[in-house]
Parts: sequence; C-alpha cells; structure tokens
Amino acid sequence: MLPVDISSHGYLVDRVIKIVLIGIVIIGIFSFSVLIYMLWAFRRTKNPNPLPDVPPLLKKVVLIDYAMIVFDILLLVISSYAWIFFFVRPADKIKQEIVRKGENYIDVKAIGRQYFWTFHYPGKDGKFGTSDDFKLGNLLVVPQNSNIFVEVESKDVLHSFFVPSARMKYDAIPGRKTRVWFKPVQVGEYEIVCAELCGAMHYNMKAILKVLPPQEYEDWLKNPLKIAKGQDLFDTLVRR
Amino acid sequence: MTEEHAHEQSFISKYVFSKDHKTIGKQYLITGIFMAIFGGVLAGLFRTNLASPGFLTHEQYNALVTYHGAIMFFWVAMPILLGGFGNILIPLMIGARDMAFPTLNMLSYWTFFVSTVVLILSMFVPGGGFSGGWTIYPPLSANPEVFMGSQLGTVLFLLAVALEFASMLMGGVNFITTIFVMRVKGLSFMKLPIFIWMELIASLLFLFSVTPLIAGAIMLLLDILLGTHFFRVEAQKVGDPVLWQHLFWFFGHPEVYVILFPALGILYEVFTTYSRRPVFSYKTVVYSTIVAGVLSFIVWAHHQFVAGINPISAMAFSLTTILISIPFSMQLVVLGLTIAGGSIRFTPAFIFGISAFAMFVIGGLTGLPLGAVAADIYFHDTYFVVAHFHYTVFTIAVLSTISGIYHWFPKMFGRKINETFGKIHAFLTLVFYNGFAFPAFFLGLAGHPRRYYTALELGYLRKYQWVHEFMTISAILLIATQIVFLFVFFYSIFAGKEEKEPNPWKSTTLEWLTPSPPPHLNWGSYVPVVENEPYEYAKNGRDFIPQGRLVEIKKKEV
Amino acid sequence: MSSSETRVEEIEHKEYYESFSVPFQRFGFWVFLSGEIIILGGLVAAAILFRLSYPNWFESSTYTNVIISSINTFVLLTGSLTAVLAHKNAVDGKWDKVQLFLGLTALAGLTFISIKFIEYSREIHHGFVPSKDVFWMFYYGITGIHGAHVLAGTFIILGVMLFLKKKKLVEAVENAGLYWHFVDIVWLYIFPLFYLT
Amino acid sequence: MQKQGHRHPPYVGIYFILLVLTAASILVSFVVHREAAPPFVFTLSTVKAALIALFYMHLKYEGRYVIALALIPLIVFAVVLFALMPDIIPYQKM
Repeated sequence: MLPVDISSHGYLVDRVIKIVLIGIVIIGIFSFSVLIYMLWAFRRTKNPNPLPDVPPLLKKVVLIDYAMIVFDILLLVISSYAWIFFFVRPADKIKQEIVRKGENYIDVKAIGRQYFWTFHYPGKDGKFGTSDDFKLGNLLVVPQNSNIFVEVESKDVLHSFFVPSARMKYDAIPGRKTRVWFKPVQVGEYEIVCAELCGAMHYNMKAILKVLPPQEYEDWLKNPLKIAKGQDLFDTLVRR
Repeated sequence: MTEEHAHEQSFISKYVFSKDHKTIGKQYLITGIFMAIFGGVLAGLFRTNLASPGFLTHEQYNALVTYHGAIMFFWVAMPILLGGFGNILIPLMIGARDMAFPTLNMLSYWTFFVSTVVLILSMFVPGGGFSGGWTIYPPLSANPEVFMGSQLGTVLFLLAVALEFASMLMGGVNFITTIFVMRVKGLSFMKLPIFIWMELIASLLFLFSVTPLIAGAIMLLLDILLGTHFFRVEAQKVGDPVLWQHLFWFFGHPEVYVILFPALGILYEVFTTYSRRPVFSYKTVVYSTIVAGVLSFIVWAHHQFVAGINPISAMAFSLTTILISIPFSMQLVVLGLTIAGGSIRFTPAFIFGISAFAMFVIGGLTGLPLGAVAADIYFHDTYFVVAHFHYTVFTIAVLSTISGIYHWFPKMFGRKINETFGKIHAFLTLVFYNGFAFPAFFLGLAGHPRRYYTALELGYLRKYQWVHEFMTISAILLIATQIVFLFVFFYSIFAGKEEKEPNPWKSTTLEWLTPSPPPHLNWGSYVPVVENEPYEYAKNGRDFIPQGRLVEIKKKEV
Repeated sequence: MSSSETRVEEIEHKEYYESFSVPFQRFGFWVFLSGEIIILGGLVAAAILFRLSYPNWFESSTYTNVIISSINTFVLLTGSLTAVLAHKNAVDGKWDKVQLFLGLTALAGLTFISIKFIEYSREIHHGFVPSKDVFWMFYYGITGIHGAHVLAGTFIILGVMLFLKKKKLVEAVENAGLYWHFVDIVWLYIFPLFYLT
Repeated sequence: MQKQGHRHPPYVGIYFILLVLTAASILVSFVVHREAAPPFVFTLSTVKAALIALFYMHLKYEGRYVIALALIPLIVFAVVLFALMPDIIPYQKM
C-alpha cells in the first residue's frame, strides 16, 4: 500500500514501518487466538462451573508482557536509529558535511499559504535575496541524486509539507523556519500535499515534485520560468 | 422505599433540578446518548461527502469534522463515562448515600446542559460554526481574517468547551472527594471495585491536565477578542502557535485516558460478573493504572513529532510513549485472563465487553507505529491515525458504554432490556464498525492525509475511492443500528419487563445489594457493611460472595 | 445544601464511613484549589517562557508603576492576615470578631480592585494596550485573570459573612480564607514578574 | 470538625516578616543589576509563598493527602515549564 519511495532515506522509514506492522500483527494474532480459545473453552454450556484457579497453561500468557517489553525496546532502537540518522541532526549540520564531501546540493524555500505552496529558488548565485531569485507556484523541480534542503515556512496558518513518496513530512509554522533535507534518487513527478488542516480548501493544497535527471535540470535552470509557466498549476496563484 | 414519604418532592426538584446522584447520572447518560446520535449523524453526513464529493460545501465539511470530534470526546465519552456511570455508580459502589457535594453535582449537570446548548447554537450562527478541527490549532482558530468560519461561531465553540470543562471539573472535585472521604466502613482503598479506582484516577488526571489548557484557552480567547498575539504571528509580534499545541496535547493525551480508564473499569466489572471469575490480579491493575496515569503526563509531544519540536525531546517523548504501552499490555493481559477458567454467560453486556476488549487490543497495538518516531513521520496526520483513534476511542465511548448500559440497566431503571435484541445489536455493531474503521488503516498506509474533503484531487489516492465508499456505507449502517438501539433503550425504560431481583447477574459489588432502582439515599433504612474483597467469585466452592451485606440502622431524629 | 439530605450526612458521617483525616469540605476545596494552582501556574509558565526569550521585557516592565503595585501587595497581604485572624477567631468561637475580620478582608479585596482599575486606566491612557507587545499582553492577561480571582475571593468572603448569620461553620471561614491566601500567593509571583524585573 | 490539636502560629509576626521580605525584594530590584535581580527576587517570593502556604493555609498541620494536592500542581507546573523550554525559547529568540 505504501507509495513508491524515491528518497535515499525512505527505506529506513519503510523498514521501521514494516517491522512494527509485522510485530503487531504477530502479537495481535496471538492475543486473538488466546481470546477466541478462552471464549470457546470456557463457555457456560461446556464449563458450567468456573474453575477455582486459572489453568496453568493460560497463566503463561503473562509472558506476553515480556514479549511486549522486548518488542518495545527493539522498536525504540530501530526507530531512534532512523530518527537520529536522518532527522535529529539539524539540516545545517548535514549541509556542512555535504559541502565538505563536495556533493551536490540545492537550497529551496517552501512557503505555504492558504492554499498553495511557493518554492523560492536562489538562482544562479545560490543566495536568497538577490535579483536572480525566482519562484515557482506549486511546482518544485529538483535534480536527481542531489541533496535538497527545503526551508519550510508558512505565511498564515499551519501547513504541513508532506511528500508521501519521499517519506518526508514537516509542519510549516508561521514565525518559524525549519530546514529539512532529502535526496531524491528516482526521476518522475510526485505529489506534495498539505497534512495539517489549514482551512476550507485544505484538500486542494497540492504541489508537484518534479525530479529531473541532472542534465535536464541544468537545462531547465537556464530558463526556469518559461517551462514552469507551461504548468496549469499556476491557476491557484493567479486566482489569489 | 421507606424513605419516600419523607422526601416528597415536586416534579421539578425530583427530575429536573435534582440533587440525587442517580437522577443526575441518568440526565448525563441520556444527554450523552442524544449527543452520540447527533455526533454520529454528523459523521454520516461528512462520510457521505467523502463517498460522493460535492454533497457538502468545504466549510460545512470542515465544520462537521470538527464538531464530530469535539462532540464525541467532550459531549459523549466524558458525560457518559464520568458524568453518567460515575455519578450513578460511585456512591452505590462505595456505599455512600449521595455525592459529597450534591448541589455542586446538580450545578455540574446544568452547566453541562448549557454547554450543550451553546455548542449546538454555535453550529448555526450566521457564517457557519467553528471549522478548525477539534484541536482548535491557532492561527487558524485565532485569526478571523484567515479563518473560514465566523468569529462568533469560534467564540461560542470555545465557550461551550470551556463550560463543559467547568462542568466536568465540578464533577471531578465531587468524585475525588466522595471516593476519598465517603467510603463505607470497611472499604479500604485496596478493596475498592476497580471501576472506582478507574474513576478516581481519571478524575485526578482530568483535574491536573485540563487546567493548563484552561490557561491556554484564556490566552486564545484574548487573541480572538482583544487582538493579542499569544498564538498569532504578525510582523514584529511574536506569538507561538506551537505553545498552544503543547498546552492542548498536555491535556489531550491524559484526556484519552480520562475516558479510557472508566471504560476499562466497566470491562472489569462486566468480565468478572459474566465469567464468574475474580480479576486475575487486582494489584497489577491498580498499580499499572497509576503508572499509566502518571506516564500519560509526559507523552504528549508524540502528537507533534513533525510539528517543529526539538528533535531530541521528540526522542524522549517517543521513549515515554513506547514505555506507556507496557502498563497497558499488563492491563489487557489481566483483563483477558479474567475470563480464563470461567463459566462465560454470553449476555449482551459481555458480548459488547469482549468486543470492546478485542477492538482495544487492535487500537492499542496500532498505537505503536505512531509512537515510534521514525514511523510517525509518515503516519502523522494520515488516516492511520484516524483508524487508530477510532479503534481506541470508539471502543471506549461506544462499545464499553453500551456494555455498561446493558449491565447496569436493571439497576438504573428497574427494568429489563431485551437480550435477543442486545445480541443482534452487538453483532451488527461489531461488523459495521470494523467495516468502516479497518479500511482506514490501509488508507493511512497509502498516505491519505486526514480531514480531506475528497481524495479525488490527488493522483496517488484516486484509486482508493471505492474504499471510502465502502467505509461510508458501513458507517451509515452503524449509525442506523445505534438509532434502533436508542428506540429500544427508551422503550425499555418505560415499558420494559420489571426487574424484581436486586441482583439479576449475581454480581458481588455493593450496588447490587440495594433494590432496583435504588431508593432515595440509596440504602433506605439500611447501611452496607463491607466484609470481603470486591471480586469473590468461584471461591470456597461458592459461586459468588457479595462484597458486603446490609445492616439495619436506627435512625436518629433530626 | 439546606435539605434534610445534608443533615443525614453530617450525623451519619462519622459512624458509617471510613475515617479520613480531613473534613470533606476542606478536602474538596483543596482539590479545587489544586486545579486553580495549575490554571494560574500555566499562565505564569507561559509568561516565564516568553520572559526568558523576549529581550524587551525589562524595557516594558519599567513602565509599570512599582509604587501602586507595592501598595496593592500590602493590601493583599493585609487581607491575608485578617482572613487568617478570622479563622483563628472562628476556631476559638468568637463569632463577632470573625465578622469584623472577614469584613476587613473583603474591604482589602475591594481596595485592591479599585487600585488595579486606576492603574489600568492610567496605562491605557498612555497607550499601553494589550496588543502593544508581548509584555503588555501577558501583563493584561495575567493581572486581569488574577483580578477576577480577587473579585471572586471578595464575593466568597462576603457570601460567607452573610452565610454566618445563619450557620456558624468554621469550614466556610477556613475555605474562604484558603482561597484568599491562594490568590495572594499568585500575586507574590506576579508582582516581581511584571513590576520588579 | 476542625482539628483543634495545633496551637495557632504567630500570625501577626509572620505578617511583619512578609512585609519586610516584600520591602527587601523591591529594594533588591532597584539595587541589583537587572540581569541578576530575578533570581533574588523570585527566591524571596518563594520564601513568602512558603510562609503563607505553611502557616496561613495550615499546610504545616495538614495530612499527606492535602499536601499531595498542593504539591502535584507544582510538579505539573515544573514539567510543563521544563519540557517546553527547548521548544519555545530558541524560536522566540530569532
């Protein structure tokens, strides 16, 4: 059921999800079998008088508590591992590392408003606030295999920057700027949605994440607005 | 009934402004049941919209979602489980003649009633009711200019919630005092029925968790009315929306346990009675409930893992959240093993009880992926959350409640409720409920965010529209079943077969000693004396040993 | 609580219920106070969080009037003294003195509110409205809520004074006093938060 | 039903201590540097609050249940305050 995973870290999230789901299904099936067995074995027609004590075999069900503890610890470890690895470290630190290693990265600002996203690009000089900045409405174009730093911000109410395919979600909070990081590894068009109730058209606050091969991205960057305008996604922008 | 002549009361003081805890409890119960149907119908309406978008406007959809959540928490689960069962059963189970503060109790109900009226009014003000989600997150709720509903609707909604909190606080003060001070002779704390323990801990949790939120609500109201910016952000003016989330969830998480504990308490009473076995381990239940209650105060930020909280504290909260599953797994094991070795009577109360237990196992287990911080990045605010809390809260607010109603109906009203109907009711409820709640897990896995007017706008969700349709049909059938139950319930109150036997289920706790319905001041010219543990079933070769017996008292002249 | 039910409770209480160290009126009142502490505590906690992070807090707090607020502190503390003396006399059974001291406490409450009113009007006159900045919104929010509590305390004390004409209950005097002391303690923290630092 | 066991503490004496402490805290706030003043002033406030709670509110003579009722809110207060610090303060300073 999970949508396709295009990010470099998504497999970790998926792994946590799979482990925990398998675990709870096993514990659940066990509990339900014990329960159904008890309902069947101790029904009044079969067992007219209650036993003076719980059957010893059933007393062992208490062990499920210990199983639960073990499972909890396992879950904590794997979940914390994924969290520490990709989310605890401030994106700034990841960025420093990436700069040191000389990997590709791009900076983008994602600004949420009722009910659209604008994505600000720093332009050729890589700095915000200069004249070659440009912005796109409801369209985020990024190169494949490059580190994307998205500074999530909101101008009015709470939004949430949710990219299901990239296993990435972060709330856009007015007054706070949060930088998140992900690295798309697969080319294609994916959806960005809003996951925090932001008003009447909450369900319609969607944008496109377009992952291009590096070369195509360079071409696009030469004249970004021209191509972007081809998208009818600008409708929402125009309306406001 | 010997007291009746001494307390001739007018209709108004007997049934309307009554200070009798049983009448107040019934008032709470019936108001709660009506609100449940109301909230259910709201759910049916917005689910219809999900199946066929365009049925409602966007504002209406959001408002209905908001009111459904708020009603089910504050106007159904709390009044029924605390106000209703708590009021009726606490004095009866501890052998008291009434609550410690009967007048406060009456005020509590009427404040609640006013809050209900204000809430329903707020839905119909011009411009529409509040539609910012039951969590009332600012800035959406605090900025009239960005908010889609009307300011009046928002203020009335907040007022209604505030009145409801005030009412439940009055009730809580009453419960705590009554349980501490008015236990009958011989009823020490470790002999209290588990239901009483649960009500006590729930009241304490509510008292200590809701009060910071009241502080927050005052600030939010100032934001809306005076233009301050505690939670709003304007140029140069730094409010902090996240502060509200903290205050809200500091309340919000214990609140879930406030309604969960009494529901579990009902299940303990029901399981022991119908399986004829004592509680598997009384002390484990008491201590694990206390531990869970204390832990519930330090787990709240798991609702905000991706809401801009410090990632290190997110890990700490993930740890406590996962830890809290341990006392609950202990509870559920004890609860499940209570029926082991028993001789189970499949009455409607037991069927509802056991289905509540089974559903709660699902609800509890699916809490784990949400508590694990890495998985929550994906699941946060998706239908997985919706499914999870319907498996917990629906279980609490509906299945356990109905189980309790079937169990104590003879005691409350002195009449019987049809058993065959009860069994059909249980079966249909279970089927339709799973039909509507279980598919939501899969929608959540597919990444379907909550509170969406329709899924058709998103490419990756369009193919799941049939799931929504299926869920909607199940939900509507579920509500229809409950409406039928409502009719049977009222029919049985007025025209059910009379129950002459004070203890039809052969249960042990004190409330079954007095006639059904209990006379004024509960015990007439008798008083209960406690001699035994609360759950003495299958002991010394006897089927059951009541917790106490009634002894006659010589009444001093006043 | 005037019906015959209550009297039945009072007579039977000792004989039929488990013994408990605190009378139920006072216990119930403490449960209520316990909640009240967190309501005001929550507001103060929010104020402290913003105080620690908002650099201009001290600037703004110099505009509040230390003299007026010091007088108000004095008034509240005196009210506390008279409230506790009322309770002492009630325990000793000197009920006419109880009336006197309760009257003085209520007077202190009314004085406090009048002074607060003058203070507010001066500040609003000078343009310090609640929406001015972080300091002022907390100032009005918290002192406003506190003022409402003082008002409530005054009404409770006046109510107890009227009630005492019919029934001489030590618990009533004590609980009214407890509420007053609680409001006083809250002020002891508000005073430095908004006026001194 | 009032417990008659304890003697009355010296209420008037405590009142004068409270007044002196209040004067001291006002003095401190004017004399000490503004960044350094809050700890002193709030400590004095806490002393005063403790005096009132212990003697005027009779907590010194109460049983454990009432003392618990008075202390639990303070614990809740501390939990809220400290758990929120890492979240609220850094963002406000921006």
